[in-house]
Amino acid sequence: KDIKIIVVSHGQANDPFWSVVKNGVTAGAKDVGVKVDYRAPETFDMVAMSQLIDAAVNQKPNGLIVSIPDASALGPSIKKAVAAGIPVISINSGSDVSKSLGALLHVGQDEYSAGKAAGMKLKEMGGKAAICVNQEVGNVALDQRCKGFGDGFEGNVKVLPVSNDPADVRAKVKAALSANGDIDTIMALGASTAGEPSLAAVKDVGKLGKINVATFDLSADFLKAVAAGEAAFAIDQQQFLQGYLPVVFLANYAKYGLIPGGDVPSGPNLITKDKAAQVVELSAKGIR
Amino acid sequence: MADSKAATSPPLIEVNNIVKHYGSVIALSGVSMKVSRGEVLCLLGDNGAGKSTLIKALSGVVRPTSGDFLVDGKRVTFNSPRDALDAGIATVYQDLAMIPLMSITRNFFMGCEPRKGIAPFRYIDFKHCNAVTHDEMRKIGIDIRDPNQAVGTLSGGERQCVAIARAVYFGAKVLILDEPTSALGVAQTSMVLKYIHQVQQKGLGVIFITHNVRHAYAVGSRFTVLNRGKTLATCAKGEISIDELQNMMAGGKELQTLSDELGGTI
Amino acid sequence: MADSKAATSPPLIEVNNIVKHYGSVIALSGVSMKVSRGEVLCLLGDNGAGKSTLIKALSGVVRPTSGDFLVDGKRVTFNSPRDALDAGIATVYQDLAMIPLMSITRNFFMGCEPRKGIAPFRYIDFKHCNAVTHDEMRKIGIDIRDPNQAVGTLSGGERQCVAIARAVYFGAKVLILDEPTSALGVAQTSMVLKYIHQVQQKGLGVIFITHNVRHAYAVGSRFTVLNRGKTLATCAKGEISIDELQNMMAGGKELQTLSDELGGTI
Amino acid sequence: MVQNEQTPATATKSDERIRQVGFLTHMMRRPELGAVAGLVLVVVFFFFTADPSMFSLSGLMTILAPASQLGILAIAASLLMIGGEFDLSIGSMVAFTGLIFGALLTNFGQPLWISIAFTLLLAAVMGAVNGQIVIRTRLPSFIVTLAFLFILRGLTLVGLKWATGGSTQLRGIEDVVGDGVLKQVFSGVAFQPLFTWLAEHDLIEKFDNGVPKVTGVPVSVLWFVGVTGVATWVLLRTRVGNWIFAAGGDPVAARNSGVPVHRVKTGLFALTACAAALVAIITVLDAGSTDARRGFQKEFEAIIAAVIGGSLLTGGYGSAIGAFFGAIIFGLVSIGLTYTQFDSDWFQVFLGSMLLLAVLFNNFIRRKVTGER
Amino acid sequence: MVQNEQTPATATKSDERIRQVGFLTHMMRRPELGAVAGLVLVVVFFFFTADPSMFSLSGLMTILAPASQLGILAIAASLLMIGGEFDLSIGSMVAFTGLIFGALLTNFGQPLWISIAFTLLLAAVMGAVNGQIVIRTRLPSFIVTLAFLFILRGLTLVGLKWATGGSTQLRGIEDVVGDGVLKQVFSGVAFQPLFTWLAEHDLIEKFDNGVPKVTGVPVSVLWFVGVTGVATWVLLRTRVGNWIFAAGGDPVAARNSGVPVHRVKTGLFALTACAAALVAIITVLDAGSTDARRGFQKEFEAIIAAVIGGSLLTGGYGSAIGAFFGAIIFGLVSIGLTYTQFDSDWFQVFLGSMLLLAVLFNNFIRRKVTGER
Ligand SMILES: Nc1ncnc2c1ncn2[C@@H]1O[C@H](COP(=O)(O)OP(=O)(O)OP(=O)(O)O)[C@@H](O)[C@H]1O
Ligand SMILES: Nc1ncnc2c1ncn2[C@@H]1O[C@H](COP(=O)(O)OP(=O)(O)OP(=O)(O)O)[C@@H](O)[C@H]1O
Ligand SMILES: [Mg+2]
Ligand SMILES: [Mg+2]
Repeated sequence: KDIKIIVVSHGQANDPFWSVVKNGVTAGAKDVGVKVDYRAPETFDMVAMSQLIDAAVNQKPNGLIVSIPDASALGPSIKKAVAAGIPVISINSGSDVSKSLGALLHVGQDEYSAGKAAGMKLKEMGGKAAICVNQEVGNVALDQRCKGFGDGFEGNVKVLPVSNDPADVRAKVKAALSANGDIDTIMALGASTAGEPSLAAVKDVGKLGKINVATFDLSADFLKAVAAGEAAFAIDQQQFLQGYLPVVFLANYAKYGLIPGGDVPSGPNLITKDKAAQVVELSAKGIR
Repeated sequence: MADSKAATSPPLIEVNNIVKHYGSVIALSGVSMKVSRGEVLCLLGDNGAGKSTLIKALSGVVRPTSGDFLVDGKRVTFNSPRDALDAGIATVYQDLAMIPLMSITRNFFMGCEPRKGIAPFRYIDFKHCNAVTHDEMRKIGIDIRDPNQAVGTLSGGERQCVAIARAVYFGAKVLILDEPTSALGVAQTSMVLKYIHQVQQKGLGVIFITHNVRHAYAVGSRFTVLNRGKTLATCAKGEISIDELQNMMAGGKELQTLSDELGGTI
Repeated sequence: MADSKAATSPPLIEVNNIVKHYGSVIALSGVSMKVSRGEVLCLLGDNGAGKSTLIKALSGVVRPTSGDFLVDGKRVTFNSPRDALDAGIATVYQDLAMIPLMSITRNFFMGCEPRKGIAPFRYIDFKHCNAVTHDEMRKIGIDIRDPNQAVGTLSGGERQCVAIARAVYFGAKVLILDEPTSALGVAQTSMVLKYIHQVQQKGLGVIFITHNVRHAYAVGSRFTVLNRGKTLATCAKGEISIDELQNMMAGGKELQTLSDELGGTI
Repeated sequence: MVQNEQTPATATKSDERIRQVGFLTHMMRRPELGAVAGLVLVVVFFFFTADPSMFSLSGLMTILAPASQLGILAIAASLLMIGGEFDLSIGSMVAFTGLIFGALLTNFGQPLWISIAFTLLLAAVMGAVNGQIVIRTRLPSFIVTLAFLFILRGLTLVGLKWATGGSTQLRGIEDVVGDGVLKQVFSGVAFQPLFTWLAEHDLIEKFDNGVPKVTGVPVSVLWFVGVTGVATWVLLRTRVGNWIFAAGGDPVAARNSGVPVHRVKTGLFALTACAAALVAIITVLDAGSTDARRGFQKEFEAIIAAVIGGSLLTGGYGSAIGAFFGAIIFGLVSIGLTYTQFDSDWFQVFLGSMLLLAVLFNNFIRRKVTGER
Repeated sequence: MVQNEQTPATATKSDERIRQVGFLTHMMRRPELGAVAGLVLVVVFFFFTADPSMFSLSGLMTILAPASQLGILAIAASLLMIGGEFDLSIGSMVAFTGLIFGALLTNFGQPLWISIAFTLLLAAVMGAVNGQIVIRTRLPSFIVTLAFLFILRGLTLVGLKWATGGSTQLRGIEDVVGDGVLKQVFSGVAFQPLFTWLAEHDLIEKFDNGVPKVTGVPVSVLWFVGVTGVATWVLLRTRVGNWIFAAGGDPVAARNSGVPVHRVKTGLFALTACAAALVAIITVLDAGSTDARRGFQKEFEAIIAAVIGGSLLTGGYGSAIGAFFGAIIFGLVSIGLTYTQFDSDWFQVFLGSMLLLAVLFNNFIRRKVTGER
């Protein structure tokens, strides 16, 4: 009998971060020979996401993988899945509530602590005033990255709301840099959407190397900049594993009842100058 | 009622020196006129003379730039057509004020829907409304196929008849008709003129705009001629011949030549 | 040109048994008519008789459900009004086909803009266009203030004149006029009738729709009366008196009573 | 064409100028029933491609829940569209009223009924303000409500940070609300005993642990049906309904005929805002939380549903039942795809194609049946 | 009112029914110049609240770069709006054509000129298909192009994954393009020598290392100005322009007068798609990469800019210069706020309020000047 696993996350298929998760899911499914479905709401919408979980439960899969950015909204649906006897693994966000909702384990690392780690690193590099370039204000996951960054950085942090348009991001970062000459650190919340245009803006104002630019997630061009010493680092949750591992776990659970005994932290992994070169190719393929 | 035409009572509607500017366009530059009970005032004049603008001011559609407006001798200001309707002035506009996508019945009763039932659950009795619409239209000489047909699918004349029938049905004191017969067939035209006659007999005041001197002469009791936004003349039926009136309507332009050419039949 | 009315040449336009259904509504149920060179055909009939529908079929606006349509003796099918225009048929529609937001000049030349300059840089010479518009409007008796005024701000009659002047200016073989005089003042009406006469003299065919029997009788050479979507009768000017024609136009309804009441002046 | 109320027998009979028309044609001419054709197409499509569990009772409920929330908005949006205006701030209004409602409950500790009443009232006032700006300035409602889309979304963010002390997610609403009757009117499921009884007698599916798969009908579905019914009645049978059609069909003509166009439009804006508030209350109570992205792009989806349902963007034409089916089609397509085997990368391609196909089919059938060309 | 071409002197002189009107009033009546009032307001606002560096040369270039990309879309959108239709797939079209362009360059190794030509051609064809669907089915363009919004966005994702082997970002475009003349037409900055010269003579600001702060005018700005000029000329002086106004003002009347309404609309759809492709080419060459979220919600912004610029959503009225200023206002507001001290949480509130204020002010001034009520 076919084993079927359903993934419901809060990240859209065209989100660079989540597309890597999805690639992990697909790779996992292929490796262990199970069927998977990846689902996400059209926008960051917790009500829609809980409805997707309900729809998934209704299909009685052999395993359910969910991210939990809002325990209040998603809790009842997840509990329903558990009550229906479906094994659940949580990924990415929700490590704190995972157990209490009845999930078997959690794979990943929450956005807040990743942000905090990055903040501490940048503080260590001498940063005092920073902007946090947020391409989707109101998306709780990104807001938490920013918040964690602020708490770790402990300096003057301003959030810069931008859109997905590189020209717009570049212009706004440039504007922020010329309006405030004190800024010495830029934390971008996505490598290709926010990180690369931020770097271009820094180049435009002639402060390449003087301003530490770091980003969440990876993109090949940003990594090249890291390798060239133009950017500080990229912080990686190794989200490929957040997709790959749970599928493998649930497949083995369905086949043999085997499951690891505890949560699996997938990151964070700071990619600095020394490591960047190796990762470029993998990143271009959507694995890192 | 027909004898309420007493000389002592103030005119139903009186306007003095009404001026209306649209941006830089001066549509009316000081027009005066009045209508009394049981009287048909024909408002005549060339194209663009300002007739429609004047009656739009009377029916609350536009606010005059300046000028006095008296109803029953009392000065009033209409802020919306609703005010005019409430004061008993019903108007057939030149552009008809119909909603093409809505049914004949809905257009007929638009703004004055009769209702049934108790307070929060009052509804329109469409069976009744359809019957009324059908009857009123038949009276004016149009046998509509289906009162639920959209007005947009009616012929020009049929549409005109709906507007007239509506105004007559709801008219209370004064009935204003802006070129009501222009799109009408022969039979419907006679019907409308007969209507005007009836309405006048009932003691209402009627303002009738037309370009057809015969129609005007047939039903009018007084004639006011506008020209380029000004009152050119006002005279009673006895004081003027049909040919003089026609010449005045044309703003004194030379008509003789053509009229002769075509056999004097216009 | 005026002598090209030779009996041997086929009629300019001939339609046989045209039928048009709108959904469940039967607007035309088999109408036939023809127009020859130098002839004014008056299309008469009650409201809703199907006159506008018929001329819409002639000018390519609607496709008839069935029936034959011959131009110059050759069978044609118009897929759009453009085809009719190209075949030399210019039409004044009852709803005028004007764009209210556009200027008079732009409306006047809409669809037939004259151009200057070389291929990719051809442009409209608005100075020339404005002058033409102003002149043509003056010819019809309207002195427009400014050819750049939006048509939406013109009075009903002024708008009608723009449509007529345009059709006359661009008309080549056949001129179709759907109630062109309905909104016009006395002077403008005579002007239009004179126009029709001139156009006829030039050897064009004219189809003229009106509800005014005097206008019809003044310029018409033949009359076709429609009733409820069917041809009621066709006759030449000599064969019928003006009163008979009027009765026929009303679809044989009883007019005598009212006409008498109002002094026989309608 | 807009309305097809019964006709007094005398009127339609025996006019040789009308062709006979069958009952089916007559029904299909109603704008709302055209949408049914689209619905049928979509159902047939999923019948062949989706997991059978989609058409089980519980599957239908998973589709109806989101469809009903969207539907409440869509019906309000479609009334407003019939009245000739647009409201692009619906989605932001859901987020903003959700915040107000949540903050009243948690930060201000107000009882549920006060919170609900105040939220609805505030929404009505804000909707009316929207409407008044549109009317007084005579700016297109598109641009005015678009400004409010940004303003309200921004205020929600600011307000959330203030209410939560820095987060963009307000939680813990469940704890303060408790479990009164009023809550059950706005959240959870209805007819629970019935479904338990049905499950006990094995008439409906249940989970292995004996709990029925469907514990009841989500109350939002009941609201949805109720709103549809009331809106339909108002549109087709009341004076206000006539005014709405008139105001949207031609505001100048309507005003000239004595219709209080401005009051009608203001009322419709207020109504739309209230519908947004209602959806906010339902979702906040259901989810127990609210965040800055609630209702994102819902204005879009509501307008889509209204248009699928046959409402004209230019005003003056449409129906509430059409919006009802439009919302169901939209819900069916967007949830239905998760029951199929298609890769989620293709999701948007399918969503778009299905929408287009549904509308095309609806249109095609209507024209075929009515003989319109 | 739409057009105020010069009038033969004979026509306007000496009609007692026209009041004298000043030159200013005459100018302000043009729809596009109304938008200038909004622009002035916005500039004054930032003049007092923003960092002075905003109004330096480099500050202005920073604003103009995104404004010009938006502006190219806005002008096309505004032509389409004048022609009576909508295109909601503009943003997705930017992403989709960006993918095609990128894939042609990298995956298929085509030279730049072939890639550009093919991309524009494909866009034109797709736009025309859009238009044909709208025309043939007589569905509202809103719903048809909305379907394409989803479809194209989805296809972009699928295509990107195929082209890159799993990633959502296609890169490495810079490496394959090289640095020919053609590239300089579509990316980078123009007038570089001039600016270097100006900097050498200390006429413009430069960095400590002597490089001018602004190395040139972004070519997108030149394209923007060029497109505005051509569009204005076409609208006001050519036959096609007259047809566009007519098609949008009243398609039935236009068709009856012999205007090929369908061809005009199809052409406008193709043009809009080409504008999207042009923006895609410019941004892809500038950024050296493309991703699945390019152009997200650009259709919205383009329509906003067109409406700020005075185009009517109902068609038949508007101008290209209006859209030009509309795009600049939008760019100014959205970038300008980062120069101010306001808390960024308030960003959307300000964006919304400024938009509303700009449009209100524009409207107010126009009515004041023209005496319209
Ligand atoms: N909204 C407006 N804006 C500018 N000018 C206007 C407006 N409405 C009317 N006018 C002008 O005012 C003048 C008077 O118009 P009005 O419609 O009152 O004429 P009328 O006497 O009714 O003519 P007709 O017999 O042709 O209907 C016309 O020259 C017209 O161009
Ligand atoms: N689009 C349509 N849909 C349905 N019915 C229509 C449509 N157009 C016209 N009709 C009907 O067809 C009949 C003929 O209309 P038509 O406009 O040809 O009349 P007409 O002779 O021009 O009348 P009038 O003299 O009043 O202009 C009318 O009864 C009208 O209701
Ligand atoms: Mg008039
Ligand atoms: Mg007609």
